[in-house]
Amino acid sequence: MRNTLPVIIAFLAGIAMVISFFFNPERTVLGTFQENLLQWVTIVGGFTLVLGVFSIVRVNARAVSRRSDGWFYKLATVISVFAMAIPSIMPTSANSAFGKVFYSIFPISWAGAFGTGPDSIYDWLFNYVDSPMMETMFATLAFYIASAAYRAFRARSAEATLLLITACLVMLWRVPIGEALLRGIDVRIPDYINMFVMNGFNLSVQRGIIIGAALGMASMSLRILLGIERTYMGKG
Amino acid sequence: MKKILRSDIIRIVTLTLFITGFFAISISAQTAEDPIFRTDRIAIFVFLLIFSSAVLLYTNWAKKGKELFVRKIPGIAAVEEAVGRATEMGKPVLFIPGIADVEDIETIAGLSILGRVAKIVAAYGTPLSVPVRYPMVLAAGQEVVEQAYLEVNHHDAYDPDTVRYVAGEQFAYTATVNGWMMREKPAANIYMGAFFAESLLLAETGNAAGAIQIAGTARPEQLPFFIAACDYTLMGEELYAASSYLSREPLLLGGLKGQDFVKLLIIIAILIGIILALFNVGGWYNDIFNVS
Amino acid sequence: MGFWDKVSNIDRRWIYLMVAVATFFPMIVVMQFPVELTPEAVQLYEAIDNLPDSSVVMLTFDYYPSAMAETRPMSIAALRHMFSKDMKVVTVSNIPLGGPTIAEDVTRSIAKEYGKEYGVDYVNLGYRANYVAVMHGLATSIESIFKADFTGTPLKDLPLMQDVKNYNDIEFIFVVADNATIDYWISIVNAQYNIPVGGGVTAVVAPKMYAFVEAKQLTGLLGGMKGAAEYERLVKISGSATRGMASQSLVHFLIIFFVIIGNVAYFVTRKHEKGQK
Amino acid sequence: MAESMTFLDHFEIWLRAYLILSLFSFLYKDNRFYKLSEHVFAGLSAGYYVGLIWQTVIVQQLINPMFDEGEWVLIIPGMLGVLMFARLVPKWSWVSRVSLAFVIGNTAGIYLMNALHGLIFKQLYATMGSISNSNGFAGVLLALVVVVGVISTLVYFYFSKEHKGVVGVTAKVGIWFIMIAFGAHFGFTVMGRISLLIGRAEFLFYEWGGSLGQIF
Repeated sequence: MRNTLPVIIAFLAGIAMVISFFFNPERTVLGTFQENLLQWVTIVGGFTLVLGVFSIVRVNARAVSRRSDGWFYKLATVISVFAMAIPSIMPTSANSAFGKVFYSIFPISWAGAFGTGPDSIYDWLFNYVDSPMMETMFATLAFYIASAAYRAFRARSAEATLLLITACLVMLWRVPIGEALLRGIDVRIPDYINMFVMNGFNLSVQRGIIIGAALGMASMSLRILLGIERTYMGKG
Repeated sequence: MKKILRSDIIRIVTLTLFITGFFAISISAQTAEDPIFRTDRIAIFVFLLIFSSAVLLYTNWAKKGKELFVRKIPGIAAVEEAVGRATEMGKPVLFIPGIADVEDIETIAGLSILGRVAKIVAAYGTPLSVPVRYPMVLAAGQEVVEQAYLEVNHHDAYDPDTVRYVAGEQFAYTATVNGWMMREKPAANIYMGAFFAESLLLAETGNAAGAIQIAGTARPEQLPFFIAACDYTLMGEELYAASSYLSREPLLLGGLKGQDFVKLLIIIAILIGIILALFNVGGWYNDIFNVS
Repeated sequence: MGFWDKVSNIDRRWIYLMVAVATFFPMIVVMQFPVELTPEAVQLYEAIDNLPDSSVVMLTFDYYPSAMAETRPMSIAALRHMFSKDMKVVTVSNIPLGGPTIAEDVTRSIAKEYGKEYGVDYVNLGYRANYVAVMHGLATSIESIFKADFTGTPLKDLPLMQDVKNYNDIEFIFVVADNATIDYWISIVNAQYNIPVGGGVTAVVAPKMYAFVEAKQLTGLLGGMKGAAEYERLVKISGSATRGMASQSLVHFLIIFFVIIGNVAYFVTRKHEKGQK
Repeated sequence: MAESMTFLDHFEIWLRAYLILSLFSFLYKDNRFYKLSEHVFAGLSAGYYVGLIWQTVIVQQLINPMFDEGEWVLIIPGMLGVLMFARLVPKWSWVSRVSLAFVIGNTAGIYLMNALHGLIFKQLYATMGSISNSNGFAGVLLALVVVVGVISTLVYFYFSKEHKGVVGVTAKVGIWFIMIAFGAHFGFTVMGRISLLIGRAEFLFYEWGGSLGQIF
């Protein structure tokens, strides 16, 4: 029961998508069925993400209550979770039952600050705190990439040499001064880079990798559908 | 053994019956101008059947203990060396099973390598830290590590907080792990699984912190960075091969061999297509693969 | 320790500093460079340019604010191109936050310049969870997925959406993305529903896309800020991507310089070590 | 914009500038500003998911259709979702497998067809067509490069044979192709990351700089 039921459900939920692929959605009930199924998955999948929040609050709250090392920072984490989460799940209008009760206590003019719409607390925190940090973490990569190029791009072997020469050529080709420089050496170089490096070597390897990865994805999916792969269930 | 074989045959038969049943019903209701069944997609159907049978058969053979050959992957030995070095230095080992959720095959491969690493670590008594990004990976990771400590009879040394949940967001996760690396200075960092833009952030920080680094991922777009910043890198499907090689887990091995078989078919199919094209008679053959 | 040994083991923070200086320099000393075109960008431009005037196109905002520097200029240039040809634009986002807001800000401000009216000339559908479901669902009925637009107006109150019911009413999908959603626009929407899909993607995603362009699964490609600058040139505007090309050039040269110095140091010190043995 | 900047506008710009600089400061050295930002970041991202899922999934796709449009059948996925929380109770954690299996099974079904049809078949078709569709010397040469590259890459990632003999040579060609492709990828990525840095630098220089200029 504990193992068989999930396997059967996984099989049915997946095979429905496989079958509907081979049928004309307008002529059969499968089209609507597929649509409903996708909506259901979205709903169930939504709940799994919430589990992560429980986990992070639990771990950090424990550290705070024990006053362990750096508990102050952990407290900042917990406060941040709630600062973002609580306003976002408050009702945005007095139409629902909960909304009626809520807005009999608080003024209705607060409604705009709740939920996730524009001008809400949630949106503000996202735009002015969360998103600049995401952008910055991403941008620090520029520094790391420069230092990695400096330290690690050594012509140690034929393979490494190929990698670093191509990288430098492409870097030149992708910026105006660099392109002008290449064009100055020979007018055809930029076109050759686009044609052979990007549309030749790069394209063929990407294609090989796309096919390989698609095979991996397909074989994994098959094994899940057939009930061979059960790692996702925890103890096999 | 027979039981396993039987259950596999049942699987193949159910699958075939299930699908053909639908086809039989629908073909009978077929009209020419607006068909219910997409006959134009039949080639995919055939390919699907071949693929499923190959994966099932190889998995079955692997379970029965048949010797299946997988070539040796360079860089595997490096994992053990790195852990050994960490032991000598008395510093922790950092293991990241990728940042994707547990349904991603790369995460599963990463977790199976984690099992192997945890065993060595447990035997030597080296501290291990495994930050993860999804609650499901947390659950699976904890089980894998605890099992490893049990197997080498060091269960008393197992700390349940070895595998810990960090943050849900990619860069928040990276920021936390990077901070940890600079503070704890691990001796060895092992990255095995699905990685995205954070690959270089992790690998460069690890390098600055002075760790030996070994990475493996199937994401081609991240490989150049691991190659640049790590000491050893398992490229692409080498990750899967390494995990099957290390664990000899029939499940992984069977899948890998099944995939290899289909890959061989694909190579042959391309060669046939090219030869036909050279003689300019390949039109009909190419059309098989042109499925709308 | 010799000079090259020192160079070889330089503190990485000096490298960081040099990168920062090279990035800021062109902002202080203003520079402009002409941008050359690649065939992939021209292909995308022509695909849209050859559509009949006032046809309906879909423009996606599948990117987080973190990738905005590369992708936002593409959205702006694309919108200018579409509005100048009087096309009807339906925008959608498969990114929960950031994407829909950027779509709202960018479309409204550019529409104003071209005198376009919301609901008649363009609509911002916003975001719905599970993009695979969204992509399949739009094939049957947009209204089944998006009951209302981004600001909550029901679709039945928007004149444009009375004529646009599903993919059959859309001529072209211009995907601007910073992540894997473009793979699914290609392998689901283009493959199963036969709508031409064009792509503007971040530089990291771009190399993979060449395989799809050649296979005609993707109609044209813009890669990163350079791609955005190319499109800006094609629609004859000078935007932030064209401006960014100056800093971009300097830092690229700096990195190539690092690679060369690094290698010289590597060979000199290695020779030195061999000599000592 | 310069004229009408309110206190809030200034505050927003300064807050962003502070966060950007605090994270960049890690490049110099780990410090407490970074540490605080790091922890706030972790918390906000977790909270972000709560609001996101609540509004776009629970309210939009579950509660509203159920109560406003009477789609009571949605009670089934709702129940399946709630079962996920069984994971928090060790004794009942197996129950959550049912919901998980539903999600994973369905995703597997989609991915399977997507991989076979949208990726493998389409890419194979294009590869075979490349020879017959090519014209001119350069075109044929390019088509050959593509075919050799695809096959040798596939061979490199073929694990059932040792890299010796014909397989070994092909795999060697494969690794050269792969290295060139990775080089190109590295070049592109450098471009992308620098663009993002330029984006941040422009914010600091123009917006924060503008705000600074107004205040002082």
